[in-house]
Amino acid sequence: MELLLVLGLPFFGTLILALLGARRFAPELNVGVSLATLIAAAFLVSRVIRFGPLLVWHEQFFVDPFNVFLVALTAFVGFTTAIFSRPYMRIEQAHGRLTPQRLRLYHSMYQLFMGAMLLALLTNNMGLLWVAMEAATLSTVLLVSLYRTKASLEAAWKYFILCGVGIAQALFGTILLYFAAEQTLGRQGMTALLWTHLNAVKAHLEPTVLSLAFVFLLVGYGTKVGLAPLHNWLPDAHAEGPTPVSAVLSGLLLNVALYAVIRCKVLVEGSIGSTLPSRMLMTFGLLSAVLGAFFLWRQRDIKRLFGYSSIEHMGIITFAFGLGGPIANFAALLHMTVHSLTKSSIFFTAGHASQTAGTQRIDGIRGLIGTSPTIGWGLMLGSVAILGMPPFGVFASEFLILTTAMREDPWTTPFLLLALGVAFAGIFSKVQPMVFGESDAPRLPHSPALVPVFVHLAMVLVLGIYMPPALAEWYRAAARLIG
Amino acid sequence: MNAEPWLSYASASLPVQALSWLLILAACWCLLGLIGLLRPRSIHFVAHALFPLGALVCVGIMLLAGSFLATGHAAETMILPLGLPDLPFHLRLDALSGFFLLLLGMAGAGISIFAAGYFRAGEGTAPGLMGLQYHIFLASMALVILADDAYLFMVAWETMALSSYFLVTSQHRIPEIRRAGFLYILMAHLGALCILLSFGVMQGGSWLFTFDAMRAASLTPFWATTAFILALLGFGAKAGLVPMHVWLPEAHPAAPSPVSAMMSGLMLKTAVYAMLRVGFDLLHVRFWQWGALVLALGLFSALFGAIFAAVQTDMKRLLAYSSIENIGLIFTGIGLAILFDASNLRLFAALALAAALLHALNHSLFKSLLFLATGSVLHATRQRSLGKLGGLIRTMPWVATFALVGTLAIAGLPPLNGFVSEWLLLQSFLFTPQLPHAFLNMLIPLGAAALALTVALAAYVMVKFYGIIFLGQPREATLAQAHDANWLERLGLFWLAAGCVAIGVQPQVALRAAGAVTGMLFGQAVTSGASIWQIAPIAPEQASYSGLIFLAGILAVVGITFVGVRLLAHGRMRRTDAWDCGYPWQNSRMQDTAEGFGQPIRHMFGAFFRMERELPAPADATPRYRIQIEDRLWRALYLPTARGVQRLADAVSVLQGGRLSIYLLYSFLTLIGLLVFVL
Amino acid sequence: MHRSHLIAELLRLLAAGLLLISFAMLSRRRTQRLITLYAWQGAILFLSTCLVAYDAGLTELYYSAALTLLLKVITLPWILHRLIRRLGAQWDSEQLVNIPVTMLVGLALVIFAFGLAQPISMLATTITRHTIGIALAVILLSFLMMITRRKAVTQVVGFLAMENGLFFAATSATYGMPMVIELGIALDMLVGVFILGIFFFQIREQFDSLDLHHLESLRED
Amino acid sequence: MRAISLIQQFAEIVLAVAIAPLFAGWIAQCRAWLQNRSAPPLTQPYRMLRKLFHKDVALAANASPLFRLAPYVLFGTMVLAAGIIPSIATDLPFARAADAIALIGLFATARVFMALAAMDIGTAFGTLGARREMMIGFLAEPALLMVLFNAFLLYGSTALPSLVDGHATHPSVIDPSVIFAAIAFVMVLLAENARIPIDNPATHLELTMIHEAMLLEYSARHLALVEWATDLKLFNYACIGFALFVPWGIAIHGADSSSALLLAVAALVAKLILAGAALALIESLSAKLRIFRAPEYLAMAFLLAVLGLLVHLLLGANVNA
Repeated sequence: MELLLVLGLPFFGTLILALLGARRFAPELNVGVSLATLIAAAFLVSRVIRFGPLLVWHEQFFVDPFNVFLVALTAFVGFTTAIFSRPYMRIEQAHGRLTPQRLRLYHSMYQLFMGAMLLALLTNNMGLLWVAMEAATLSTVLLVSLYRTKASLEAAWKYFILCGVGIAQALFGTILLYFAAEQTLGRQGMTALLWTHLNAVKAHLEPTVLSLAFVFLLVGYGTKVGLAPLHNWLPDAHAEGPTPVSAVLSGLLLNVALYAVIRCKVLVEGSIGSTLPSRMLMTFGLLSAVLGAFFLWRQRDIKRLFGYSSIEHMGIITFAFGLGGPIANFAALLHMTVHSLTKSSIFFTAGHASQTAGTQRIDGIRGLIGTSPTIGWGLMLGSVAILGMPPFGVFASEFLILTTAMREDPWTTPFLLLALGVAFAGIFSKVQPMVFGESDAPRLPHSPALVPVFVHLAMVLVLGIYMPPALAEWYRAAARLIG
Repeated sequence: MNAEPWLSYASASLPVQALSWLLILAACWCLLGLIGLLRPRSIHFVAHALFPLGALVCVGIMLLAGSFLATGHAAETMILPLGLPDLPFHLRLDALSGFFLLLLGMAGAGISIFAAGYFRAGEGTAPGLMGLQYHIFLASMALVILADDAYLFMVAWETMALSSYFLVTSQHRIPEIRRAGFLYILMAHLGALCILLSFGVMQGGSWLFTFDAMRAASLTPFWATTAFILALLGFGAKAGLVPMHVWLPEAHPAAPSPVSAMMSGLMLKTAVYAMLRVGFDLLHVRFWQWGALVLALGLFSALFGAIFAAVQTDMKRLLAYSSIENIGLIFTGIGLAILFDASNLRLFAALALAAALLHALNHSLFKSLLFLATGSVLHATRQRSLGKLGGLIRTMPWVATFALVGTLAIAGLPPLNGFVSEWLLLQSFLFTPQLPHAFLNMLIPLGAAALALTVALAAYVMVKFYGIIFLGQPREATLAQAHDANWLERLGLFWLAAGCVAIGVQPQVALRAAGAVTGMLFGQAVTSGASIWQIAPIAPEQASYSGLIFLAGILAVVGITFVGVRLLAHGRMRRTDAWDCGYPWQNSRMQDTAEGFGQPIRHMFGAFFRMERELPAPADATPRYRIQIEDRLWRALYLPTARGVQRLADAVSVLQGGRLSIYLLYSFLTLIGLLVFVL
Repeated sequence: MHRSHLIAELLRLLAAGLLLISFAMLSRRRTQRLITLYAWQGAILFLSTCLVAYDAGLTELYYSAALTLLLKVITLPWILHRLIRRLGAQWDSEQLVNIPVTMLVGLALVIFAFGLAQPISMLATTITRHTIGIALAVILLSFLMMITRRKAVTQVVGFLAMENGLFFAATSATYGMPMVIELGIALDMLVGVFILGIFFFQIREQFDSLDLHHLESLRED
Repeated sequence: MRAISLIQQFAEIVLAVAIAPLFAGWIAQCRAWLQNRSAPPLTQPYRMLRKLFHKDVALAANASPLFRLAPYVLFGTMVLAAGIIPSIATDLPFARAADAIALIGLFATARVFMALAAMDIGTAFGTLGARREMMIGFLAEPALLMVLFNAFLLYGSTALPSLVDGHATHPSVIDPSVIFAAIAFVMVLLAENARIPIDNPATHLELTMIHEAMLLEYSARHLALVEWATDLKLFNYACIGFALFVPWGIAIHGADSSSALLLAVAALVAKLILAGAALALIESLSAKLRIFRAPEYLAMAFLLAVLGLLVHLLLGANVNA
């Protein structure tokens, strides 16, 4: 039941907001729908805690430890982002960058995007997963091009083509998967693509087909994860879209795409019985981490900067999943969580910072701590957290990942060190002058909503020094699931 | 280990579970910091109420740690329900951590009292926020020392770095300070990564990151060496060991003086602590090559620091370089200890380590004292450049007196504390000929000579420091209005100065504390032949020293002479102008400047520096002489690295060429490549 | 048995036609001609799907065949034709790589695709198993086309052609995906094309051209 | 603690304070003879001191208490040192207070106080002298330490009394390293005590002087104390030299009776006479170096000491404790 609500509410919100999104109370409505979704998700989670994993509607939908916390996370960040976007978009409107019609489009697409992601997370059917991913892509394409400026159109176009092509590869991969499934499960239509079924018989799936399928799936969904060298759409889309969209792209979409990749990886590895997929993940992860770090070095645009930082972190997470084993998987899941919390909060502050300064260019933003201390401290603490400084949670996961890598694959640690060190220098050298120093920027027309920022950071902080047992239990179970 | 009577009394009056009390006190620090946020702008509330309380907490920690050491309890451990799910926070109080907590409390008390009088309104960060950062800094240092698992250690370690970074950049409107802060935090983070990897090696496959597991783990020589080298890199970067020292002379002057004092006096010591913890406690083997490496690094840092301190013209930079020198001395001691221990000469190892520990304690006292004194001078004159100071002994007699104690102590002169540790270090050098490595036996005496040179150079540096700031004629007219420190500041200075004298005159107590540590690590305490009168590391007939007799003797002779002179001769005296070989028109510009005082050093050790001179032409209407000294290592090591990364970044950025077809090509090729790879 | 053999022959013929059309697309310059070719591709897909459905006696495959006819043969080409007429973007003048080279690369790709499909074809039980290699070839060829073309419209056509290839792979290898997913895919396609339509106009009004080299301003410099 | 040791201690200090100026005077006389000038009487230093003690102090207007304290500290340290160095006997209560390394520290204290006092007035020459004095100091100390290393390798101790005792127990040890060490020690002695070739105690030529430049501002009793302390320093160094290299005649622990003490005093006087003559000879034969040659000179001393060390280690005579 909750599941129905979780999936239904966003689509319902899409319609409502599409119909009467131009009204003044649209933002509040948006927040309301997100809140409802969050509550439903909370009930779902509590139910899972009480009765264990779910498998409903002809097994088409399921909730297991791996996706339950991602659902909760998605609903939560979706809600906070909605809160943040309320004043933010008003300010944008006040600056005359948006018309009410665009705002309507924005709100309904926002809900559609949420719905698509939740669908992708909750479905048990690899085909439906693909459909949901495609839907998420399409909705975000519209969101990225919201401003209709040359830059935003270009970004959206690249995003659309690259991810479209990528998703097409993923479809082919899915077809191959289905093909292999038919070989073993026999022809049974819908159920042949159910992840649970496939997982049950993965040992008997045809290895060659599955390894081919994995290549296509990896390239396909990996494009959306932003793995180098398939990442090119990511910085453009993050920089040119409205900030709330950048926040959810970085914070949620990448996670969902990676979730898809990992689901496939579990099947394939079970079938071909070799660590080939893990090796692929590790290589992609390292490459993305290192390249992302080096890209950071010469950024001039604040949102682009953090877009690249997302590439770097996705690389680290992918690498951790590639390492495998209970600890690395645990760390990867933890890193997913803290990264999406931290990165979204950073984008919140970055958005307001660029609004105060009137530009996204880094050397145009100065002395935030003087003009509006909350934004300044938010940005500083957020960056410190994302750079893996304790006591923030990002450090906890990086601690586990690095120590594991040092024991398992020592040859990778120099690359990781390089990536982390270069990323630190790259980001901090740019954040420090933005936060500190003199400035004479005017104040904002609407008071910014920075509660989400500090809520997120507080959660990250807590995760760094104390992890609720229930959460830890999920992580462990999920880690076991991924193997 | 028999306890000092007064110490045993103190311990009798204190609860046995020292660890929990220490934790409570550390929590009190955090609490004080948070309370400060209630009225962040009120300087009176924060400075005059919270900081003295913080100082009290310091005293409490000092007493607890001292009593723990004196009574020689078994190590206490504790587990907090925090941290990672499988890895709750482990804490442990043993002799080693006890000693460094003693150090922390002792120096911290003085600094906090001074800080209470130091912070003025309208300087950089709001006082409340500063108080928070300050006390978090203290608490994190205490936790670093108490941590008993890698995760808690790293958390405390980086919290320490972070809070100190915010303290350093409290006056962030000045670009140089921002730059210094960035360099500092960057080096700290890189170091932390190395430490992390070192722990990753040491946990040795048992996925427990507790220190107990690491003690149990048996590593192959290769992995043990890897862990040691990584740890040396990481902790050396924090301690300011050459060549990882570049951040230190930038960051320490940039910070407000009490913060400089804490960083130099306390934070560097946490690095020393961690090095000892890893080197002697966690790693189960030690190879003499490690000792040789550490010894070489330490000696080089010591010499390097002394030489660079001698040519500085900014008083806080001078002290920062002198910190590098002292850290070098401490690591020299550690290196010797490893050497001796690796060849099973445990008594000598204990001696060398005791010297290192004692020097760490002493340095934390006199270096904080001097940094605080510069703080008072800074407030009184708004001048940091030695070229604009002078003659302050007349306007600031209190600060001058306390600073004199610090100066003599850091110059390694008896009967003050600096001398004791350096003397012990030299003593332990004397036993190196018993090492079973003929080659080392040839080399190490030269090390002793380098040590002697360093110590003597330190005296030179300190004469320059004190003489140019406090003696002579004021180089600026404004210095006449300089005001002396307020009573809180004086109290802080007095506390530290008293510490210097006490340890100098009665080193036995401190040595017993160090002996507890060496007893834990080597089963050897350096107390043989020591009496209440004198210390004798190995045997009295070999070498002994008694600060008490020194002080008493000198005072007695001085007194007798004074009285005698008055009785036999007379006390008549008249004030006149200085004679100066009868040259009548001399003025304050004719004294040696800081540059002038450094000139012989520049002349002798030119190879160390990168100098830019600007000499006046013969027929120059307004002749001006400028010289700029740079660290060669900066250009040799750091700039090339930065340039290399920049170049790589440029190369990488070609990937993002902006052309869609190329992007498609990338993914196409990736696809094809993977397919080929799979087939 | 004899009948199914005949059908298999026919299918192979159609598959060859599909491949031929993709090559033709690679070589064409005129956008309108491309779209016509795309429509033809759709038609062939429709036929092949019907054949497979008839052979396997699957009713749902008839639906998806109908869907194909509706969408890929009628609707999309019609939309695209109208679009380019409205945008006046008939010509796709120059390409990034000249045509003979593209052809050669395409040839190499076909061989590669067949090699790749070999193990899969061995497993396939369906009568259409040899066609999967062709499907893969079509996908790769349209990918190549997207890389080499300069105009937005042609890239989109390439994109759609890729979808065709996928669809063909689905039918030929596995008698088509489950219906729900077919519908989902079709819906996504439709929405995608509409969005593209909107884009064309916006790009046009912003850059007053559909040439992609205007869209190269976002880069690291 | 035995009464005799107290007596010895007291006698030693008094003796040192008493005859230190005499030693200086003796050297001056020998120099005068060697340069065939008419020599001042042996008692010249005493007269000098008496005169100075009875003059009025003319103190610079801006002199701080440190300036007035310094001469007393200087004198005090030197007297203490005299009490520690076994010049006539080895069983001294004070001797345990410091081994040879601690003695170096004691001299360093004196030097630093002198330098600070010289900087206090803020005259050009004062600071110049202070800087040069400190420079000589940090160059000389390593060499001196190396000499002590040699001694330690020989007798396994850095405590001077033990050295003397050890030498007495097995006097057969004639190690080649000793010669190197002795030469190095003499060079250091010359440098540390402001003698030619590093400095000229007689000069007041502004630009060359080191030691004198520091006392320019002192007068009357302060000056007297400084001069006396300077003489004591020379005396002490001489005694260290005797204890290290020619400890014959010193009343060693256990074998010390009053007769032995008298013998020791006689031996000491004899040694001082010879040493003074030798010093005078060296000074007369060598020319003063430019200040920037000083590093080379002291580096040479250091080198010799290290050579001694290496020779010892190579020959492998390892008489360690």
